[in-house]
Amino acid sequence: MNLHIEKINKFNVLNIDDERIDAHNSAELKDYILQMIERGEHHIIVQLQHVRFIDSSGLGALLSGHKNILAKSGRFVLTNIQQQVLTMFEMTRLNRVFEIYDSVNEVTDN
Amino acid sequence: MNLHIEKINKFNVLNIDDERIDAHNSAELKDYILQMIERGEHHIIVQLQHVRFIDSSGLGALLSGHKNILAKSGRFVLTNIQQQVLTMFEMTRLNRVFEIYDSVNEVTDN
Amino acid sequence: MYPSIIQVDVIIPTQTKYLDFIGSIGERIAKELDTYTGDKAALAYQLNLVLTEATANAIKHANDQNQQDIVRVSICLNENVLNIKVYDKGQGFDLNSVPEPDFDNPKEGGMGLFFIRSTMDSVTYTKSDTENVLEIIKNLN
Amino acid sequence: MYPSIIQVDVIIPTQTKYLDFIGSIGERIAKELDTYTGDKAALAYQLNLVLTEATANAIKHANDQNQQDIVRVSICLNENVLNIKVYDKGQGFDLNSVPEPDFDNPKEGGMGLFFIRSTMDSVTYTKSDTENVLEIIKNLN
Ligand SMILES: Nc1ncnc2c1ncn2[C@@H]1O[C@H](COP(=O)(O)OP(=O)(O)O)[C@@H](O)[C@H]1O
Ligand SMILES: Nc1ncnc2c1ncn2[C@@H]1O[C@H](COP(=O)(O)OP(=O)(O)O)[C@@H](O)[C@H]1O
Repeated sequence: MNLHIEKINKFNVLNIDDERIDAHNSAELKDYILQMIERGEHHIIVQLQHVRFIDSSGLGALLSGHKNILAKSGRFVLTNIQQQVLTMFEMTRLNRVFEIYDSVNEVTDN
Repeated sequence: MNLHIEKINKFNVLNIDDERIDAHNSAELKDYILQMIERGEHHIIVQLQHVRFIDSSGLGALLSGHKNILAKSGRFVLTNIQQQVLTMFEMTRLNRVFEIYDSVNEVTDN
Repeated sequence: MYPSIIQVDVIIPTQTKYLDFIGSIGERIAKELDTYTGDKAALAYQLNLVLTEATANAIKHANDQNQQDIVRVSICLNENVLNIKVYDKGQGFDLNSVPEPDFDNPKEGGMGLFFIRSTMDSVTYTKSDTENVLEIIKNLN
Repeated sequence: MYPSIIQVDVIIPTQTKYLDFIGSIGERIAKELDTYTGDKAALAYQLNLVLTEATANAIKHANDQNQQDIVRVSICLNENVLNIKVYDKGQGFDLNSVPEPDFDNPKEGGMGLFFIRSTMDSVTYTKSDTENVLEIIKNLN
């Protein structure tokens, strides 16, 4: 999976550089996020600007990160979700579960 | 076929807006060019910037324009050919037959 | 007379790296629906999704010990109906006993069939001795 | 053990508007060749081209009066070999008597088979009572 990390204030921004998250790379994404959390990174922003497609396993990987960070009283935020991808969150009502923002700045500036 | 015309000095610039020229739209392209020539437009630049793909019938349509304009002592010029498309001209040695330039300006400024 | 039909049959190895390929064929077929009046970008995504989810299930749950490890997918577009079949040679399962996700208590798994059901018009699963098939139908008008 | 194989069989109506679809499947298959060491973008173009040219010929020269007007195309990727078959039910022709284009005196037609021959490794055409087939092979190493 292609991704890169930026540190902005107290946030670790995980930029997904793949256009697609599916059963082929979602386990890797899930593990990657869990490792960040284990390292003590409890303020994570997942920046999804380049992601054109996500399937149920991709949602599952993000949900795993969300749950694990909640247990540490941290924040797990999603930003820059493309319209079709957002529909996936809406159909499963996960848009009410995740913290979702339009851009990384909106989170880090506050 | 999606295309649009610009008039620059004595040249009629035919901008191809489709990404693909194949047996589905090459007859229309050929007819369009022949109609330009019949209208007395004997200095034609075909601007191919957006064309990602051309097949043998597309080359045939351009060759038809080339031949008909030569018969009128005019100029028929191709510009902005993408790399893979240029290979098609090279394989058939049509790169030696057509006048080919990198950009429209190179033709109209001289 | 031209029959308005496209038929695409695909065989891939049971490897998740081919999900993108299968999905992209669905997405590409949506482009051919010049008469579809709905949201074509949404339909393209849905076909990509449905093929991805169904094929991922066939890969995950249906590894066949005796035969070649392949998944067979068949997509048939008829004027107004799109028919997708995903075959597996696994144990099979009872589609009707798969529950909806619990939206108040979301879990990491169990959303695949929900997406297929909610974006398509009909979903059936038929077991047989030789091969099982998940059949998905989408009406296009 | 995973067999390294992708098989795609496509049926389209004999209408040139589907050439883009057929070609794009060829282009998409090139993306799956992770082990191909050559120029992948060039190969993607060539597969698009070869499928477009062969299918255009099947549409143009091989309209079948008695049967459904369809073209059948079969693409099979095996570890190192790509095999493409384009079927027609027309009169057929003698591939070996089709001349190379006259490069010193270029003509508008007659370049299709030249492109297929010069970008692929083997091209054959087999006539039969029921169906003719143009078979194209590309070695991928
Ligand atoms: N092709 C299949 N063969 C066997 N069981 C299947 C198949 N497809 C789905 N299932 C069963 O249905 C359940 C729900 O599938 P799904 O909604 O796709 O979610 P998930 O795959 O994440 O569990 C699976 O857990 C599995 O038990
Ligand atoms: N499927 C086919 N059925 C019958 N004749 C064919 C077929 N494919 C090619 N041909 C013959 O071969 C000739 C050369 O084909 P090609 O090189 O593709 O150029 P073009 O189609 O422009 O003539 C055609 O003119 C036609 O006579």
